[in-house]
Amino acid sequence: MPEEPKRINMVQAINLALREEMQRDGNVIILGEDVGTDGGVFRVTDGLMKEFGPERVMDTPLSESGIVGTAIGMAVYGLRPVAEIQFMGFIYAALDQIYAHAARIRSRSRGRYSCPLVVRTPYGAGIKPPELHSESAEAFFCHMPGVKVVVPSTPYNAKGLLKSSIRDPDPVIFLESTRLYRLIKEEVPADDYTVPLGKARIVREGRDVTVISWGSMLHRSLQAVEGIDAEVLDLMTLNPLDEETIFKSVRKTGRVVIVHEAPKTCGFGAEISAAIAEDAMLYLKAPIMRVTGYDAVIPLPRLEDYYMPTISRVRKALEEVIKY
Amino acid sequence: MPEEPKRINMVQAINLALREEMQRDGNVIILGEDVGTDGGVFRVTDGLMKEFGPERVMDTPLSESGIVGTAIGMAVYGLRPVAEIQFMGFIYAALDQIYAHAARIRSRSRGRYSCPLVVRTPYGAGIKPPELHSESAEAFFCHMPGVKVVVPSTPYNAKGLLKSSIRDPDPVIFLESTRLYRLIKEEVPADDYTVPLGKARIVREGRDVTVISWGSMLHRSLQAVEGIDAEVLDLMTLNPLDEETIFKSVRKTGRVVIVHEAPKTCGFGAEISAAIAEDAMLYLKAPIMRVTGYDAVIPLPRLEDYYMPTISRVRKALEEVIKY
Amino acid sequence: MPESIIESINVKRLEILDVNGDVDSSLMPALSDNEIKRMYELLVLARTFDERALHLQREGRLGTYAPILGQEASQIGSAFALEKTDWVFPSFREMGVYIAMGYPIHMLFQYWGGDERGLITPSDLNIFPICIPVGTHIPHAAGAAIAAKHKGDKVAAVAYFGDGGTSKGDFHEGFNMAGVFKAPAVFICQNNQWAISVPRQRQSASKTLAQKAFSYGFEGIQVDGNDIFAVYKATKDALKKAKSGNGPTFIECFTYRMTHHTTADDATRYRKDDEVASWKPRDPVLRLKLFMAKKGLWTEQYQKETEDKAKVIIDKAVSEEESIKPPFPGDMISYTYEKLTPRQAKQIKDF
Amino acid sequence: MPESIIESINVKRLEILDVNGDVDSSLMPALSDNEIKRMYELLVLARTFDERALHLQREGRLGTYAPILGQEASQIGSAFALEKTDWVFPSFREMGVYIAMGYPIHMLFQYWGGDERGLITPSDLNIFPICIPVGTHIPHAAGAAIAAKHKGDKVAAVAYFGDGGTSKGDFHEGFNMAGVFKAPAVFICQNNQWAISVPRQRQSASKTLAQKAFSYGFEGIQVDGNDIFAVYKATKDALKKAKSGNGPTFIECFTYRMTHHTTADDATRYRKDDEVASWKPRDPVLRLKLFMAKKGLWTEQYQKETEDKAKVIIDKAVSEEESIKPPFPGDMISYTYEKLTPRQAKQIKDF
Ligand SMILES: Cc1ncc(C[n+]2csc(CCOP(=O)(O)OP(=O)(O)O)c2C)c(N)n1
Ligand SMILES: Cc1ncc(C[n+]2csc(CCOP(=O)(O)OP(=O)(O)O)c2C)c(N)n1
Ligand SMILES: [Mg+2]
Ligand SMILES: [Mg+2]
Repeated sequence: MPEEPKRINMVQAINLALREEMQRDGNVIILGEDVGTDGGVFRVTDGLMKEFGPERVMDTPLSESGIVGTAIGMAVYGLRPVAEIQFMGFIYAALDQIYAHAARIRSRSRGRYSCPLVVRTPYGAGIKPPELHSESAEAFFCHMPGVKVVVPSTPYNAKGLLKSSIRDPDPVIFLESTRLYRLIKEEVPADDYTVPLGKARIVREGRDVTVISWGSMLHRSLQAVEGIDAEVLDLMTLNPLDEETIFKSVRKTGRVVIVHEAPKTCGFGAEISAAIAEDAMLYLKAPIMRVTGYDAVIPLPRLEDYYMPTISRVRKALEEVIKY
Repeated sequence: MPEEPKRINMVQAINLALREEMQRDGNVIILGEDVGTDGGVFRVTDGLMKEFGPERVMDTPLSESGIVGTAIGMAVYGLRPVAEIQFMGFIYAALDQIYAHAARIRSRSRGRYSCPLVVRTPYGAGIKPPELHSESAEAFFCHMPGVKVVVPSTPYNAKGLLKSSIRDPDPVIFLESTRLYRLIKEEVPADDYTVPLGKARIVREGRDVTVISWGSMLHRSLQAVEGIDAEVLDLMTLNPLDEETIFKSVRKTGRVVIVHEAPKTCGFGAEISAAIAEDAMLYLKAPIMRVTGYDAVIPLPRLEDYYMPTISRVRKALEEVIKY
Repeated sequence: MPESIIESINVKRLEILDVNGDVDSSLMPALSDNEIKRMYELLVLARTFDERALHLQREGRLGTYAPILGQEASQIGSAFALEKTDWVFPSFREMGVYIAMGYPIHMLFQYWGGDERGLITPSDLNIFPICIPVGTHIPHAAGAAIAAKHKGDKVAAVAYFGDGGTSKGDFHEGFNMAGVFKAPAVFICQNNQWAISVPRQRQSASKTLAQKAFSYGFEGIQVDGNDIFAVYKATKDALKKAKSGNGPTFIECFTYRMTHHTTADDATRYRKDDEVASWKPRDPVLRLKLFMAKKGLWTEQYQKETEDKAKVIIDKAVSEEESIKPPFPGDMISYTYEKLTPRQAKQIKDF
Repeated sequence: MPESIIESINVKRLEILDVNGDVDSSLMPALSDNEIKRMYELLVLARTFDERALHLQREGRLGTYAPILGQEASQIGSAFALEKTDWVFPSFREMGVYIAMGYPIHMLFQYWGGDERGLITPSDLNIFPICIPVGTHIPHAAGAAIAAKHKGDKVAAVAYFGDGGTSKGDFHEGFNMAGVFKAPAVFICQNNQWAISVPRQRQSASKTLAQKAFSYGFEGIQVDGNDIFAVYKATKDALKKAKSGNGPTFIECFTYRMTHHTTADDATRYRKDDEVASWKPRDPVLRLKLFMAKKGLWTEQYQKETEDKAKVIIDKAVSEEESIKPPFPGDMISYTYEKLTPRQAKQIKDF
């Protein structure tokens, strides 16, 4: 008999997904800085060391490349490691391991080996932390063939997507918005459901414009579309991209606004726009607008709010494409 | 009296630029693996250690992150380091230093410090080397505010752009196509000219379609447009992007094909396409097509030729947009 | 000799001032009474700053803050040995170093208040902007040191980092560069026994951190990090060695982080009160006070004056910081490159 | 004790078989005559492979190739101590290891001919695909070793790399992980004195490479890398230690790269013939031959048979390789993920 769903936040939902997967499969192990005794700096892994012991929840040295590199060895050997990078700003040191190795082991060995590895990391702005604690670098990973990129925007989906990521046979970068960690509570079933990778979701149907977003910016987009007949998509998986759902919506609305918090130039918004400009151009009634972070490093707390797309910037873009 | 221009290849042109800049400015120094006694694995730095001594042409340990990190310290201190990463596939280990530091020192210190650093690295396919010796990862750097990205396609421009890069007050990633190193010879003046960063060049004027490319793929594009009234742009600097020249051409032709060898998804072609779809949409008469590497890791030599955009793939795209 | 010893390494530890305030006079560095008083006043000032920063953070006037409680001797002792012309590469927990170098204190509050302008190092100092990613500034120090050598400047580059920092690849690559190029660099690790919740012995299986230097062909030494004279002496010697062309030195200051990792952390989740309590008697300020009292340099009156002076300085810095106009939002864009890119020029119009 | 020694480290070097073919019998590992002959035959086979590969490269039938000449004892000696179930993490210069492990030789030609299918390790072996970026596979070995421990498998993970590899951050981070988690790992460095044009002493200022292990709390040892018995013994001991739960070991095989870095390199640009010549008498194959001759295990006849056998094996491998159908171009796409992405499904239609 499944337990009653509880209203929980994203931290709790991710914790639940980890716990359930660790119960289900003895090969699932967690490693990272402060994930054990401390339960993670955001408490995402709280209680797991107690339940599963230090061999399955491993506090590592301060060593991002080493964490991912070690996890690669574990994954290829036959475990299902879930590595945590404490903040996305520190994942850059592990890009070499991710792109030169995790992404390529299957292809390098023509399928003889695979690398079922999940790298979880908190991303994005909104909690006024120190420098390099607010990065939104998803586009790098989307340009790495061999890597999947997942960004949940709600507790329910966070749980289901993380379970799918852990079971996926290939490396997955799993991005958790620090702003959303405790912002939203919703009912999350305590049973074993998954949310498939590679599928976007239509959060709100509409006819006049398609708004495409993910993670933390999804909620800002939803606020911005109030009073507008907008269709809002939550991509959830950025790579592989669910072009089908996007194109279907574009065929309906003919207008597109993409919202993300990463810098504009070469952000993932560019790929979405280019995909539409290439394969769904015929249906467009207006330019494809991107509302994004500026082409600048995200500033310290005093200016943080100016950096992220604001509701008014999103609305301005919506109005512009609609009146076009 | 300026010397007679000589017909030289890109390796020689880059060597000349380095030599001239080192003669001009005692702060210019070179560091990297095998750049000294050996003169670089492609001989780009040949003879420089002999001329300038081991204090200005430094053979370093095998240490990409260390090379860039050390160069950052030198640059901020007041030197003008030109760091070589032996192949672009090994630059991933230095991305953290490039993005978390080189790119941010000016902004982090609100202009108190700057980081005039050039990172040169051979990129791209075409010489049938071992794995990870054919990467084309320019898009990563274009998504790093604070970094400039330069890709020459001819000896003349290589010399002029490298000189501008060395004199630039900000970090520049300078990509040298291995395929082009010895492919083309042209007259390169032995005097002190520069080619400005941030400006694209129109290699061939035309009315029916705009072909946008850079580095090695420019030459393939030029072969593919034979018999077509195509305008061909060589971006030369990817970031900052010369949108003005692009939009002007698009306004004229209304059709765009972008050619690059990096994987398609989130490649730099996406940004160009998105920029046009946002700001020059009105003038488009056809979808914006991208002819690129596949969404896969570039294979070993046996399949290399299948990976890169072929002339026939470019032609197919040209025909498609023209007949549209 | 088929099985032979081809290299022997001895790792030293230096202590001068003990918990009772007595010194080993054979090792005691030459310091005038005034210098010793200056050291003490800096310790008190740094501690006063630290307390105020925690206070302001609780009031929501600063962001996350990383306190230095317990580590003051490691910071003041080493910085006291530096010249203003030396290049300093701090991590985020070096407020004592900043204060000892004479950095404007209101700018430290400004930085922790979330304003980059707090990092505009005054032109008479060479302090690199604070490095948030652990350990990654070590190669910068190596590079600056090589550059200084190249230019013939008689300065050293000094990097500060924690025990956690020794695990990063950049520690390795930076140390190796410094060793190979005999750079005039001094690497100072404040081994405060913890990297957030990870204890020193799980950070590395090596017996000491100091010994890691020998892997790069230069010397590492452990000092009692709560002993300001030992830290001062080790740093002074290392700087002299660096500036006379004899290459880098690694100094492990064996100390303790007496409170939470930062204001966002709860240390009771992962470490025992006992352990913290056991370090209390080793307090670096107390120890210098005992020494000074025995020498007749310390009185209750002096203590009060010193504290009052510190309070005045900190009060003034706080109000100075409060009077600064908020930053212009466009600044986040304008300092990306020397000049705005065409795109940025459009973007900045939002403000 | 204000200045005290808190750690002492002694770095050992092991030699068993000298240049004259004489052994130190107190250290000589237990090896039957047949095993010794097998070692010799593997040395000859590896050298024959190497020569053929260079030949095929010159003919344009292989791509860039990294020869092993001079390093055969380091490779065969260590691999001879491994079990098939052990996990091996090679760099690009480990053809001797592959051959000693019984890897299908035609697949080695296939790989160097530019075909990924050469890296489909047979299911009875656990050899990771060749790692081209220097040193970055060291954490993989640490991870596999931790996983083996986790699963209770009695296997070790063994990583091979060069002297240049010791400079990479991943060497440091991988060693540190292995040390902290007491992983059943063996790290084998073939210090062949050169990393392309960079000599060993400019790669690191440390006296030995072996000593670097002590920074991570485990033992490092240098062995004469041209002495197959010393390499074998050190590896055997390290494997035993690993599998009995006593953690990792680092073995520096002190050897020499007798020829160019790869077929794309010209070593005469950066090193003296004298130096190369001085290593000639230390040839690892010659040395074993002298030993065997003294023991009556080697005759001219045996040499000829061994060479002929090797030639037959290599000939067969070459023709086997030549008969393989060219790869399907779409393969470069299909092995990116377990399943094609929607985009890839469109892209693969080009073939
Ligand atoms: C590269 C990197 N990884 C993770 C973090 C998050 N983090 C901040 S401080 C810290 C621990 C640092 O420990 P240590 O180096 O001992 O310095 P301490 O905080 O004790 O002064 C961690 C993990 C970071 N800032 N940088
Ligand atoms: C990370 C990385 N940087 C640079 C290279 C280019 N490169 C290939 S081999 C080599 C030298 C390697 O030296 P060493 O580790 O001593 O191994 P050896 O070649 O002597 O076997 C270099 C610089 C590389 N493959 N990987
Ligand atoms: Mg610490
Ligand atoms: Mg070598």
